Amino acid sequence: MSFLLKRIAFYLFTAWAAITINFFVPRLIPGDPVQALITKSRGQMTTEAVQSLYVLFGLDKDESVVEQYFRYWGQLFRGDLGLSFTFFPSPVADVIGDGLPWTVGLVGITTVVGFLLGTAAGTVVGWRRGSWADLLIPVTTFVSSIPYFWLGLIAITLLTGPDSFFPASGAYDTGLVPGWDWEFVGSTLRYGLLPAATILISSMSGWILSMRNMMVTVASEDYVTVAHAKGLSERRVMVGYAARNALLPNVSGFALSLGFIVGGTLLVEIVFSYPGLGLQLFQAVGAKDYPLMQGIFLIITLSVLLANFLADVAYLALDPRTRREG
Amino acid sequence: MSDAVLEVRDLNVDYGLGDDAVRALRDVNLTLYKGEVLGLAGESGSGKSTLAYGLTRLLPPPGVVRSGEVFYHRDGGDPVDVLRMSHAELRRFRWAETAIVFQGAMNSLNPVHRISTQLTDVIKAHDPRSTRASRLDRARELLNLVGISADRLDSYPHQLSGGMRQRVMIGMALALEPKVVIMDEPTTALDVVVQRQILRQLVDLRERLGFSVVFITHDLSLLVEFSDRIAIMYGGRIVEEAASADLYRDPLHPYSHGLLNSFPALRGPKRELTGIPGSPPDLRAMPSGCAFHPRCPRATERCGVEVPVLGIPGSHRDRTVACLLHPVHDNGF
Amino acid sequence: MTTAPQPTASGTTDVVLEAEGLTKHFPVRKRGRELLSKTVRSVRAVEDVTLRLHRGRVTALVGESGSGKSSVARLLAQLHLQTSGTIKLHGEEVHAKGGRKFRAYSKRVQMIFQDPFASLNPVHTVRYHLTRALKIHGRAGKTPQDLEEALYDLLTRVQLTPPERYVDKFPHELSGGQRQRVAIARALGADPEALLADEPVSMLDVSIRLGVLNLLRDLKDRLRLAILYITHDIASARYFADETYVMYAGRVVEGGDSESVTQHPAHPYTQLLIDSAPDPDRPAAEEKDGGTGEPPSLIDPPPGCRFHPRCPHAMKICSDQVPPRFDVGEGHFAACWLYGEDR
Amino acid sequence: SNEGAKSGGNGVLNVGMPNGPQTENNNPFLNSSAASSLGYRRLIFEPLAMVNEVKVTEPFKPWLATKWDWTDNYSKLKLTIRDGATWSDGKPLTAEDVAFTFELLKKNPGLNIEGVQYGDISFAGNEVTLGFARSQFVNQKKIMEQFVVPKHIWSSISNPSTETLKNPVGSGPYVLKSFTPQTVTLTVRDKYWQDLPQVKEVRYTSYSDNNAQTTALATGASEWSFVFIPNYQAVYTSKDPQHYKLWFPPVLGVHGLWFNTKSKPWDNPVLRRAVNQVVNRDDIFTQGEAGYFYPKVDNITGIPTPAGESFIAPEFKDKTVKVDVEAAKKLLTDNGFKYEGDKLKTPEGEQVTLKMTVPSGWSDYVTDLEIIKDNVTKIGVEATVDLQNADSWTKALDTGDFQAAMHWTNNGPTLYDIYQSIMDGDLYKPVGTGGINGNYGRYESAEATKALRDYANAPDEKTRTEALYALQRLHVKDMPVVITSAANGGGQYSTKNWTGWPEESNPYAPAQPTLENALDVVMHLKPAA
Amino acid sequence: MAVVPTTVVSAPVKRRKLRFVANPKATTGLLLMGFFVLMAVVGPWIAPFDPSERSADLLQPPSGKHWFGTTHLGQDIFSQVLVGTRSVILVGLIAGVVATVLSVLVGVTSGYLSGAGAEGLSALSNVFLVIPALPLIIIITSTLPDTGNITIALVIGFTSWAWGARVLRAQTLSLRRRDYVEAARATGESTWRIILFEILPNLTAVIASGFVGTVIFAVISEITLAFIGVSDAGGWNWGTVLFWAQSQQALAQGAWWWFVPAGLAIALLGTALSLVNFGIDEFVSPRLRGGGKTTVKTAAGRKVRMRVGFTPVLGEEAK
Ligand SMILES: Nc1ncnc2c1ncn2[C@@H]1O[C@H](COP(=O)(O)OP(=O)(O)OP(=O)(O)O)[C@@H](O)[C@H]1O
Ligand SMILES: Nc1ncnc2c1ncn2[C@@H]1O[C@H](COP(=O)(O)OP(=O)(O)OP(=O)(O)O)[C@@H](O)[C@H]1O
Ligand SMILES: [Mg+2]
Ligand SMILES: [Mg+2]
Ligand code: NI
Repeated sequence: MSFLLKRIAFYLFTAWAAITINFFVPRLIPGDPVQALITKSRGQMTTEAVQSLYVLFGLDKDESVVEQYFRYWGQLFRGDLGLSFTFFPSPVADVIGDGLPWTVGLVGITTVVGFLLGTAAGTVVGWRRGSWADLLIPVTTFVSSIPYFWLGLIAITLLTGPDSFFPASGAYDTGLVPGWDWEFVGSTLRYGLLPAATILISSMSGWILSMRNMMVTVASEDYVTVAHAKGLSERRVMVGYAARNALLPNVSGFALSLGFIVGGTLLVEIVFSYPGLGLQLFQAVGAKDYPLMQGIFLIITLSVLLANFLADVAYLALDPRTRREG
Repeated sequence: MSDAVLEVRDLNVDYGLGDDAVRALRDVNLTLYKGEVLGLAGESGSGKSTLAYGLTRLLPPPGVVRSGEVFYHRDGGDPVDVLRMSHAELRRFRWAETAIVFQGAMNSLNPVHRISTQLTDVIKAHDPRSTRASRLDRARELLNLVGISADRLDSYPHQLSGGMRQRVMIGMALALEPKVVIMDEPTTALDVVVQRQILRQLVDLRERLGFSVVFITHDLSLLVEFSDRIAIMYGGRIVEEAASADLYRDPLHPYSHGLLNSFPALRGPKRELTGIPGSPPDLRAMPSGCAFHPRCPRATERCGVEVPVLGIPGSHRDRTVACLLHPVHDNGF
Repeated sequence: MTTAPQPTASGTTDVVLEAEGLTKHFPVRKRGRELLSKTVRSVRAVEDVTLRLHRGRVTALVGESGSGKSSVARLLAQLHLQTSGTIKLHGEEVHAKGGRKFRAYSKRVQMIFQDPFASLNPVHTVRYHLTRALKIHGRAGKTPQDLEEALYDLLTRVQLTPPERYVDKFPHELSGGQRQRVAIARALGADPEALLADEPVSMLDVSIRLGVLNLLRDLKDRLRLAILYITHDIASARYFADETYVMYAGRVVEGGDSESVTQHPAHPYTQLLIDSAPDPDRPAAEEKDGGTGEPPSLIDPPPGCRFHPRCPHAMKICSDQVPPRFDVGEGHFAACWLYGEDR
Repeated sequence: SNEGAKSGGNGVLNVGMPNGPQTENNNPFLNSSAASSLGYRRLIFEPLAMVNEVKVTEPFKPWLATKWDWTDNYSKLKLTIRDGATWSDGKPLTAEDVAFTFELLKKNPGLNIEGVQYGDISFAGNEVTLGFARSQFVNQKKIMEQFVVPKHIWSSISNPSTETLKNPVGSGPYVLKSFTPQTVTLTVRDKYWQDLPQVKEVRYTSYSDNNAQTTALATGASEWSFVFIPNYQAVYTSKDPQHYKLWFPPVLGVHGLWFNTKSKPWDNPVLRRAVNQVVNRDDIFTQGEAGYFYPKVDNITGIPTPAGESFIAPEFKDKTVKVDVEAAKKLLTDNGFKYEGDKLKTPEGEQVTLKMTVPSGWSDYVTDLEIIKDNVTKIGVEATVDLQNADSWTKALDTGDFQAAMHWTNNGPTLYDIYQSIMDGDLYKPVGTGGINGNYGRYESAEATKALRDYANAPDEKTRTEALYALQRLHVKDMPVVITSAANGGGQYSTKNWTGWPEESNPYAPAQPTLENALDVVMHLKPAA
Repeated sequence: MAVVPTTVVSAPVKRRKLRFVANPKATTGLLLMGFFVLMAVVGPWIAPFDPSERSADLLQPPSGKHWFGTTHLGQDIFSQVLVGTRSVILVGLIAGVVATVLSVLVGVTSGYLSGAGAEGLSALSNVFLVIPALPLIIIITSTLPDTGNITIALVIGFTSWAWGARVLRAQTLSLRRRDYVEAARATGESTWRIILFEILPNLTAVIASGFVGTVIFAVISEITLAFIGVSDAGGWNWGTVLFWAQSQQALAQGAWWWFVPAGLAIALLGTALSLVNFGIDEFVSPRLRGGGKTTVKTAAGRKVRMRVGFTPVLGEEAK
């Protein structure tokens, strides 16, 4: 109980600090969205547009950063993330709403699946140390060192093409209207396959390695030897005794590494032109779209915090030692 | 030599392979009789735990059993060699026939499972047809046996005190009513008061259930008090073996003698404590001849050359010793 | 109703270090609903402990695991700050919280830690450990030769001879007994007047154990040190200590001349302890039915005498009032109401 | 509604843009809306007239306005609005709607992207009259290309600049059928003031980046687009040489190497002219611009040809710049520069260095500068290409904190926009002061400023020509910008399913799908045989 | 009573460092790293061409003259990769050092000291952990006018210390109450000496593996930044090569040679660093050590795997 209360206090503080940083960092960037917009169009938009855009974006008012900061908090409490500049005047919430399902669907699911598969594979590899399974280690090391984007690009070159089953970019067939019909869902799966595989391969190997190491460590714990001495079946010893304990450090590592994963998969979204948050964030950075940037950072921060919280809870459930009565 | 349950013959155990292997056990011979408590003593690193794990094949890598036999005498059946069993046979054999209580109870209990799970899964593994309720009943019974109230069944290991955990382990060891229970320093980490409580319980249980115990410790005074027979180990060998009272009264091997003179007695007149000079041998670079000779106050030239064999010394009948001071006239086996 | 006139084991030798009414409560983290309440929960690890260390004498502190022995030592070494009570060095009260004062104090009172495997830093050699001890306390001399001599002298004093064989070793290259001796050498490096030895032998093998104890005895004799010898092996206390105090659940329950405490234990807990100690001379059958039950929680200790829930002689008063020290023999006291009624 | 995507032929035209996922926003006034970014606003909302940027000498093509009259030296405009045009909700389009549109722009400076300052606006019958404070000669295109929105819808919109217009009602031949972040589908109306176009449905797909767009073009999934394709032969046209076309005509806007004319030694026009002599525009065109993207400009005046052919002063008509290192060296040595070995020294004896800045991600500009760097080394200039991030680069140009940079100019129907961007003294701000709207090189010439003013306000064609020739002479003499390439009005298209695209032989409109003329292009399309 | 003189044959103690190098994984990793560092030092001198120099060989596949082929401007890709090594290694190392120093400062102080300051520091590192690092780096980098190697390295270093700090803090917390720290205090050591000489040396392995981890992260980040065109990192690096390949759609053009070498170089460098990291891990935790043979041959000639719970029995004849 106290554990949870402390964690919640910690989360609130972290959220506050992160949001504050999110607010200030983009504002330190020289240049403004208008300049960025003009620059991006490279002559296709006349310089006369500058004034109208300042008026449009409401940047012509003099407001100190501190005022903006408090206004921002006011908005946040009302659940208002502001209006995006790149997609002006679409509310940031709507823009994020368009990208979030894809990221959650692709990055979220593959990350979790990668973690699960990697952990399972690591369990077996660690358990059968000294057998053929060890051959997996150098391969995994190599694969995990390849940057996501490069793996993605190579996959695109090798596996996509006019006649290929795998599309090179996008999230679903261009002609389709999103909905819960089979055609759309099927197409979504087909488009998600390659990026998902890329994320899976890169992220899985990390989990394989860490799980393997934990398994090796745990396998020599006394209680595992006791389990053998008790004559329990191999599976029971491996899963119930070794893996169950080896899992614990991985769980908290998992939540913490989510932050890294979001950063890493940004590249996957860029490379595969997958319309998720990563791509939006990248474009928002390019366009100085503060509200959108802040919004996406907010979402990422909150989801990492949420994941951490869930991991805490999972840890609580998995490790009785952290559970306290009262 | 009737009524033996476990016979260890020429057991050799190495850590590692080839030339840089550490030879942790050398030609160990030992017999455990029905219903007795056999104490195994010797200083740290003399190979007590190695022997316990070696004969149950639970040595962690890089431990290997190089050679030897471990015969287990089934009731009314032929003796079986534990070292020749297949993995499946071994699994069936384990715990049902020989159970083992490890050095530290905290580490022997899986921290993430409840006591009940850990008590019942062993029953389930050996008797898959038992019902859940019957297993739980048995678990409750076992806890009562070792003096823990049955409502502790749902606790996690960390919620129990060290003494309780150790008792849970002892209860677990008795779950399948094995014939042999091996205990590796089961009470070293505990308080004298708790230690005594547990040992007393163990003695009671042995009388009721009739299993044999191999009891490992380096606390000789404890062994003398609780065990029937004592085997003393030094440098990977058994150097002396005798009934505990005999050993206490008249240790034959200079090392046993040294051991007995190293601990202060709480009662009786203050004796002079001499201790054992020098330090334990390095298993990688064992002295030639008798391993104890560099520290032995009574060593002779011969001790540095000849390896003494374990045998029955001339003057006594029911004990063995491996020392050149006590010529062997019958190797006993 | 607290401290009765204090009987000491021997009034002749001069007192080096003295603790009076020493109390230590470790706060515990609040949980759950307590967060809202004002009550502060704590581990009452040491409660009202009074003891004296004399020059050239060994004082043993025995008791089961967790009874607060190490905490007393750490308090005496000023590594923990006491919750209440006073510590006096040669009659002067000490407040050595940190900084220069602490250094000056640590020069005079040194501590040997419980675990020889943990108390030496694995990354430093014996030389480093000892040199630091010498340097800090200004005994390293001026030239490198002085230092080397001082080092060799220290190692020789703890019988790590020849010194050059040990001086450049890392702790992991030494046996437990050797490490323990290095730890002792380090403590001697400060040339202290009082040495607090916290279970210096519990981790060691019987044969090595003896060597360390003999060394301590020798130091006491030669250097006239005041030594606090903490152990839970009451038999070794009998052999090496001049006087013995017994602790139970944070309180000193008995004290006095070692021989009389071990041979004629007065407090029921001491009796239990002595009965429980393994004794080869006693046939198993002869055993009395000793006490049962577990040591009490220190967070919420039983009122009155902390031993009363396990005590076979418990009376009503035992659960109400904390027993003061009662004399039970010459220089031998017990904090037990059994002896209070005699009077 | 999910019928397959790759269905050319059956009346569907697939347009693609590399603009990333879109959010539903059909507000035609906002450049940030999906309608603008993908260009489909052009098929829903119609302009008053079509202006062909590729052939600026051509008269404007009447569209919603059938007639327009400028009076009072281009400060008063009378528009005659076409009869018979209707909104897609059936209501007729009237002069009132046109007047309302201009009122909207006047009242909402945020929507007035073109920055035209409107005065009195009135309408009567089918005529609308607009008054202006000053001559709008140079703004004719901006005004006539203004699309018209229905008053009955927009008058009830309280804040038009934050309106996302989920249901756009326009007068064009198409209406919005469906919107997804990836694809927007338009379908043809059943009633239109002209003959209905043959394209029954237009699908705009937003690909996430150039690569994806290129692939779509190569596979035929996109039939019309505007994207930079490196090595277009290998990647695009070779996949179906018969049908896959690209046409990138120059328009009156340019790209080139701008000098900060306040930075020594580049304040010396001789040096800038020498550079102009050695820049290899062919390499820039073929390697930097992939042989098509920004067409080569090699007239010494920097005027893109053929678009600006007719404006070139007679004395410069055939003056194309060829790489001539010797001539450049001679020019330099004649003007006091010296050589030490092959290093160029200023008359003061200092080594001439050139630091050219460019945003690091802009691969074509970076390539262009790499080429220029090589080129100027030939005349002994030590050049470096300094990559910066886009923001600091923008800021550097804004405040004049640079030595040389690749940059563009505005474009328009006349050369005014080009020269104004480069030489207008009215735009001048000293180095260190930002907020500049052109004249990044801090070029100061009273003559040029006057010529530009003359041009914008001249009552007659002759004065304008005079002013323009003066500007050309100034440019050739001072060479504030070494112009290398023209802006384009191009696009890639496939003739597999649709023919009638604008091309070299029939340049009726620029080929870019997001420009005003997109509707004109679609109206021209016919199913391939 | 003739005591045979004891000569304790103490085998020469192999010092830890040698033991580390004896680890095959670490050795491979170190060798590979050494190669890359060597290339970083001499690369620009041994490169056959100026990496920016244009030539007439436009977009040529690998040949004897151009080992890795050429770009659309006729630049030699081999030279670009070679010259680019320096920037990659430099940024990796600098960022690694900066992040490590910061994480040590924050982690160890917040672990050793108590009180509000320490809590604040630990909260700070938690905040940095929660903010996704790469996007933050992208944003910060795009704010900076100059994006040379050093700047990039500093940005990466200043944003990626939190993970290490957290690990170090946890370690320090566990070390803080170790007896030898207390013992040092009891000896009279001052606080800063305890941190520097008693605690830090025991964290070496953790710090080293944190360092290696940060270097991997920094290298990948730098390359990513260059790849997406946010930085130029002051000239050539592997990311710039990939950036050009990508912006020229090299793969669509069939110019695989433009992509593959730089990518492989990254993967190899990453592998090298991971191997070193494993070496450190195994060095710290002996249980992870592969440790010689894992299968044994029994006297009967069967191969048995050594594993917990089933000790192999060789069954040799007793000698
Ligand atoms: N994995 C190993 N590799 C090499 N030598 C080992 C290994 N494990 C144990 N040994 C050595 O084998 C010898 C016997 O060890 P064992 O654990 O059996 O001693 P023990 O008598 O049980 O000691 P203790 O009383 O300390 O438990 C020791 O000298 C030890 O150093
Ligand atoms: N730093 C601390 N914080 C909280 N509780 C502590 C702390 N140190 C000791 N304790 C508690 O104080 C009590 C006494 O501990 P102490 O270490 O003094 O016992 P001990 O008699 O030395 O035991 P042992 O024989 O096992 O060494 C124990 O319950 C212990 O858990
Ligand atoms: Mg052991
Ligand atoms: Mg203690
Ligand atoms: Ni005899």
